[in-house]
Amino acid sequence: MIIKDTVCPFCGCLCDDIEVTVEDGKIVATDNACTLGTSKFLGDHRMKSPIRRVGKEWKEISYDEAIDYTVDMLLDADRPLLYGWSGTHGEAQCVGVHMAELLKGVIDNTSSVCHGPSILAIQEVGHPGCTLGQVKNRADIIIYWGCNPIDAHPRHLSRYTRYANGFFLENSFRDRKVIVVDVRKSQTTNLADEFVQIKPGCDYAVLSALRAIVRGKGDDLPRTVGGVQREQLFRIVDLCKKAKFGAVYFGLGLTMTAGKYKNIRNAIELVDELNRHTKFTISAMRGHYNVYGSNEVNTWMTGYPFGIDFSRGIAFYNPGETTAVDILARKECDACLIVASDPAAHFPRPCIEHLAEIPVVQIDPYANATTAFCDVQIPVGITGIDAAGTAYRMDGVPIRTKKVLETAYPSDEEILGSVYARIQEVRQP
Amino acid sequence: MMRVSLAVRPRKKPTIPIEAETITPASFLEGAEIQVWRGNRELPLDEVFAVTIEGAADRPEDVEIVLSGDTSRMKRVGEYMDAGRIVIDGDIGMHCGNFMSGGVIEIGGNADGWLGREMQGGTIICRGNAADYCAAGYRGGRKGMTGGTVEIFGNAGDFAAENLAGGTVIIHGNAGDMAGVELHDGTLIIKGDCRRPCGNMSGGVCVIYGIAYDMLPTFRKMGTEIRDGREFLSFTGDIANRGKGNLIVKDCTYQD
Amino acid sequence: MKVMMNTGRTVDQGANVENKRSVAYRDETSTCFMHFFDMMELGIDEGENVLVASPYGRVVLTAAADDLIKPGTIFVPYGPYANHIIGGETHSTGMPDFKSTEVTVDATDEPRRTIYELMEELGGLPYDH
Amino acid sequence: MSEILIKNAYVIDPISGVNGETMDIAIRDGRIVEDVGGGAEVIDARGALTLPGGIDSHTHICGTKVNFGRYMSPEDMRAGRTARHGYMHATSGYSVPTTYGNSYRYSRMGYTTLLEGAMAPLEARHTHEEFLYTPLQDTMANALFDGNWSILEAIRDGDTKRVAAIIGWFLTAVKGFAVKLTNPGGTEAWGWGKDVTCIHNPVPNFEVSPSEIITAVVKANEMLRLPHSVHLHCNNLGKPGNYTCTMGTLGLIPDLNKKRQTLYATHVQFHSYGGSGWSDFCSKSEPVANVVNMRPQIVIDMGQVMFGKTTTMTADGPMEFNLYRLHHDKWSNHDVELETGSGIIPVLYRRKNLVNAVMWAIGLELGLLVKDPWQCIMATDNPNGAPFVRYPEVIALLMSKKYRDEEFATVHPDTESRVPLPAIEREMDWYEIAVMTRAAQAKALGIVDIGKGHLGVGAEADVAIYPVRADEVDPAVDYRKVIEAFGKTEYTIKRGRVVSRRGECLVDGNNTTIWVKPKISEEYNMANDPDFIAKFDRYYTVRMSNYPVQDEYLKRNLCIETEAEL
Repeated sequence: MIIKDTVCPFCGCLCDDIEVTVEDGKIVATDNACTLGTSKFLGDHRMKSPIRRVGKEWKEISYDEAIDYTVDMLLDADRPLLYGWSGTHGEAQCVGVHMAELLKGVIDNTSSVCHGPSILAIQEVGHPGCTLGQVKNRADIIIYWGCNPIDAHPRHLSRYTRYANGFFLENSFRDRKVIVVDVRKSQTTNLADEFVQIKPGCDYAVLSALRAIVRGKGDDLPRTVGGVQREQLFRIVDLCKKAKFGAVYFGLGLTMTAGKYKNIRNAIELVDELNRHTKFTISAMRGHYNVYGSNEVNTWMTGYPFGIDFSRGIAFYNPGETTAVDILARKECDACLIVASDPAAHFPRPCIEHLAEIPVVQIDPYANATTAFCDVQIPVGITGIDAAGTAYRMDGVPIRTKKVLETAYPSDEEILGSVYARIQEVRQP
Repeated sequence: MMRVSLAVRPRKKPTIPIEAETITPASFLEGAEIQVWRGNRELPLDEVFAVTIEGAADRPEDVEIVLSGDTSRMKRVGEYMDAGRIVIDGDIGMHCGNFMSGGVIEIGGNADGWLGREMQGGTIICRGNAADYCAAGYRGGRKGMTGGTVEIFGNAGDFAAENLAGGTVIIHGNAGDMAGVELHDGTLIIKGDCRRPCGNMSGGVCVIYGIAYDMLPTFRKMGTEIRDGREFLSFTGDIANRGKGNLIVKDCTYQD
Repeated sequence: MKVMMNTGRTVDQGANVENKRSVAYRDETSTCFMHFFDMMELGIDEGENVLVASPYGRVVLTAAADDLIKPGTIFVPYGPYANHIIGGETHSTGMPDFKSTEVTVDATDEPRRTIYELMEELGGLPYDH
Repeated sequence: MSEILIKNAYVIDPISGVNGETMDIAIRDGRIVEDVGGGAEVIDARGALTLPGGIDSHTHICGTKVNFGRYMSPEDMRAGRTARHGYMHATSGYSVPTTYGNSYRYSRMGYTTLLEGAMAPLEARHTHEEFLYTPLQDTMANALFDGNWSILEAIRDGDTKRVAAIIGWFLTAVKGFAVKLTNPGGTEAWGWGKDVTCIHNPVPNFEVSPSEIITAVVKANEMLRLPHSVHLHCNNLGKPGNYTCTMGTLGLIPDLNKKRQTLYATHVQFHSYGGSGWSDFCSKSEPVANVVNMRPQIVIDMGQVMFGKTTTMTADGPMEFNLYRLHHDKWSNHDVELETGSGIIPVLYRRKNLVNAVMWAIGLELGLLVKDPWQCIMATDNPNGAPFVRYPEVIALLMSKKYRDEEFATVHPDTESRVPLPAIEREMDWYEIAVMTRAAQAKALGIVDIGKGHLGVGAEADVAIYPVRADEVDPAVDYRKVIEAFGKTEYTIKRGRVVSRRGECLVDGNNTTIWVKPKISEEYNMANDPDFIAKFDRYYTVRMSNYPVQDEYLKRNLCIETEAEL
């Protein structure tokens, strides 16, 4: 059986044109998907049943026992951390927020180690953005800054930018200019019409310089800024001002380097300035397929996109204090529920050392690095493959992912729903 | 005079933060039971501290609170304080002196992040180091500290005096990255070195007695001036931002 | 040799991210991409191991030459190996220094460990069913 | 079977023709009935003012743009934070509260039905998701068509039937309630950083003008026999001198519908500006109100501004950019491919700012100068003019000249020379307020027939009991009591259940989403139209099969099917 227009649950592009071939209850082939998407659709080696660590052994347990353990762990904690969420659906994320609220815990999603800094910047200066189709149909200049879509969002160039023809661009490859700004050469820089190589840690200075040039103050600048000749910066500003519609896409090269969110703020303010001359937009290259959804859900339910601390009943937000890496590295939580992410693979060492010291439950289809630190792991269906639900694309467009496989695994939403119901029995009789 | 001594009792989970915005001179006048929070549990003050009160007072100006023991995870001490005195023997947790409008906080050791956040008046003295966002603002807000004085005798972390909109911040040691970023008004003085000061500055004054490493390219050099008998470089900016701030540095390097 | 460590996503890291027990994931995330000049200076060849250390820990990676990498820097695909030596400091922004950790790189005869060996070192219990 | 008997209610129910009668109201299974049995739960209203549940016919509470307003404003979220207690979830925010915050605060003010004013069709799923977390009010959404490429092309080709067919397809696909035009043509021009400057100014690349868009869509709307009329946000919002554009627009509209207006012009305050710039900025509420008075086919809402902090958000992207250039605070913009745009900025309306004071006056003037309260609806375009929690003050200002004068004394002194407000004596009575806050909304939205906005037998039992004796209190004098009473009901009853009592919300709630589905002949079914499909596939970034909002997003819903003339 071939299922058309399937939504790929891998990255923030959320491509919805995938053809999936299912035979004998297994996905055997995909069409249109990139390497990343294909590997996810064809994934194997799922955990068979919930497991519990007993001393130096793993023991298989029932779903009920696993849920019991989770409930007790969460109710006992003074400051439970509920982390992950970006790899699951909005419906499950909503249950997570209700749970955090009732438990008086901290809920954070993977944006804190991804585009959390972009959100902090947006909270300072706003965000002139647009949907991806707006760029596809109109943009005659694209700037990729500190990102490498060929590796991280492989179809971004073909669906929306370099190779995508649109309403006002009949021959995209000819009519669009692509500028790539990065500290290193990459596959993406090879496709650029212009590559701006800057020294590591100099993004902020280069962005400030560009802003000054747009404002007509370029003559005050030194000859080189962050390894870039002033003439190249002038040329780029000239290209941008002449464009009819420009789009900046940025990645972790801006969010993770020194200055963090202030880099993004500077980039947004550059785009604000360019809007006085022509049309310009800027957007983050979001990683997980539904990380943006976790920001949306958290926002409408708590007012804040990530890093929300309900310890005092009301929602308190202060990334750097209420975000997962800080809480774990500072040992400020005493239990951790992990949903749809793998902090032991993706967090710095001190965080993992604390995970080893506190009770941990993970809800995830696969054994992963975090499994080693779990007291209990509960396997679930893979959202977007054996469970349907809502995901938000990197540009905020919500798309319903499909269920293409029938399996016996419960969904994240079902497991979390059971845990929440049990917590309600105790905390809200 | 009332003197309140708070000695931290040993804790089973010493790294779980305690939120104690109730520790201000004014709250001890009311005689009401004072509660603090450990994570999501509310506890009476004396479960966390051994409390000794000597003397009496009928206005906050006459109250002095002394904290001793491991207070490094006590958050929000002195929040909204308007008068009186808090003395902390050792280190203090985040958000000490948030929104403070009067009185004095003296910290013997180091202060954690957001010391004196959105402070409006009064004085904070920190003998050790202050972590990130000392005398800074809140997420998404346009104004950080608007009045009062913060004096750090050690070093400050990153984003010191971010969004400074009034008052004076003096750092005797070094400051980290992006000191005075988005500075609008008020004065920031750094006696040591720092990195990338005053990005996007729109007004106010920042004086750096050491070296400003990685100076931003968008500050226009106006000349030199003499301070304490030494020659300083004077800049105005940030010109990326129509800024009219004054940045005065002893010496600087660029990311070229 | 002192260098700056950058980390980031790669196709091979991403394609295997849901299967962390695979050899492909281990091989990709334990690769230390560096410039040929730096490898010469260390006296190592492609495929030989290097010991990378920071104040937070030490980890053995396999060197691979990549002329896109600037001398004086190394690139390690995002994952448990790189994180083994990255600190928890976020400058109070929530975001660690994934792209700028100062490390030392030296030639070594030590073997590269598996992901679960790394996890065991940090107090975890491998699950290999 | 659940039964409630409200005894001794002082009822004003304009649609049923009841004006201040003390009576009992019987409720069974969510509907108003003739009478109930002896076992019914009795609520003694003790003569308190009892009205049909409030209806907001233009508010921004759910969806992409609203949520972005929250997302970018952690400083706004610091206000209004409450912890979870009882059935109430935690809430945060003042001008853009969380969904629960909106729902609880509206409920305590007696509101039971809300219309989200602007939903980008491509992002409709988001609005519906948030509706699920707005549990205490029935919800519906206007779908945006101001820059829809297929519609612009059909208008250019002079094919109004095709315009109607396309609207029909989109409305059904996105489970929308009505047709919204926001700065028609201007949002498409904004795709290039431009705007349209008057209704006869052509839209770049599409060879149509705003006036052509408005007249064609108004006709199409009637062809589809939709319950509501076209819901229009005029061009040139917020610009000095824009009143001529507004009057020109209102002049375009024929009278096409016997049951209701043919055009709903929203937040007209923002469109009634005189002057050639900010220096001679002044009120033009009088000529605009006169046009409305002469044209029964028009209904407007006030778009009242109140002093204080708020967040402005609209699909009108270019307008928000202009506002950003005035305020220099943060600015967000979100253009939606092939459809529309949007922008958000925070603002602070100051009493001592002349422009802000004039804006404040214009809203009230419209309310007072439009003679028929059925033609002028009370709203602040929440949160653009002010957060809806300020409604009680707006009501009191309409009811009390004394209150208006006291407030006027505190605004910028030059305001007096720019506005007619001080000379207006009119003071609204309770009946007129009942019209302007629920009955007129129900009629304008076309939802009287499904039991909204009245308390007649068969109506949905949505009732608000306010703690005030309308027969004893003189609102012109005791306006403080008016503010207090409309701020917090004694009881809010939603579909026959007491959902809030003295400000406490008592149930988890279970709202209904109301949407429309025009029945269209196969000939005009766009799902089979090769050109429509081809363009969809080529230019959207979402597959056509994945575009429609699935049934899963409407847990409880009411579909109004219409017989389109197509």
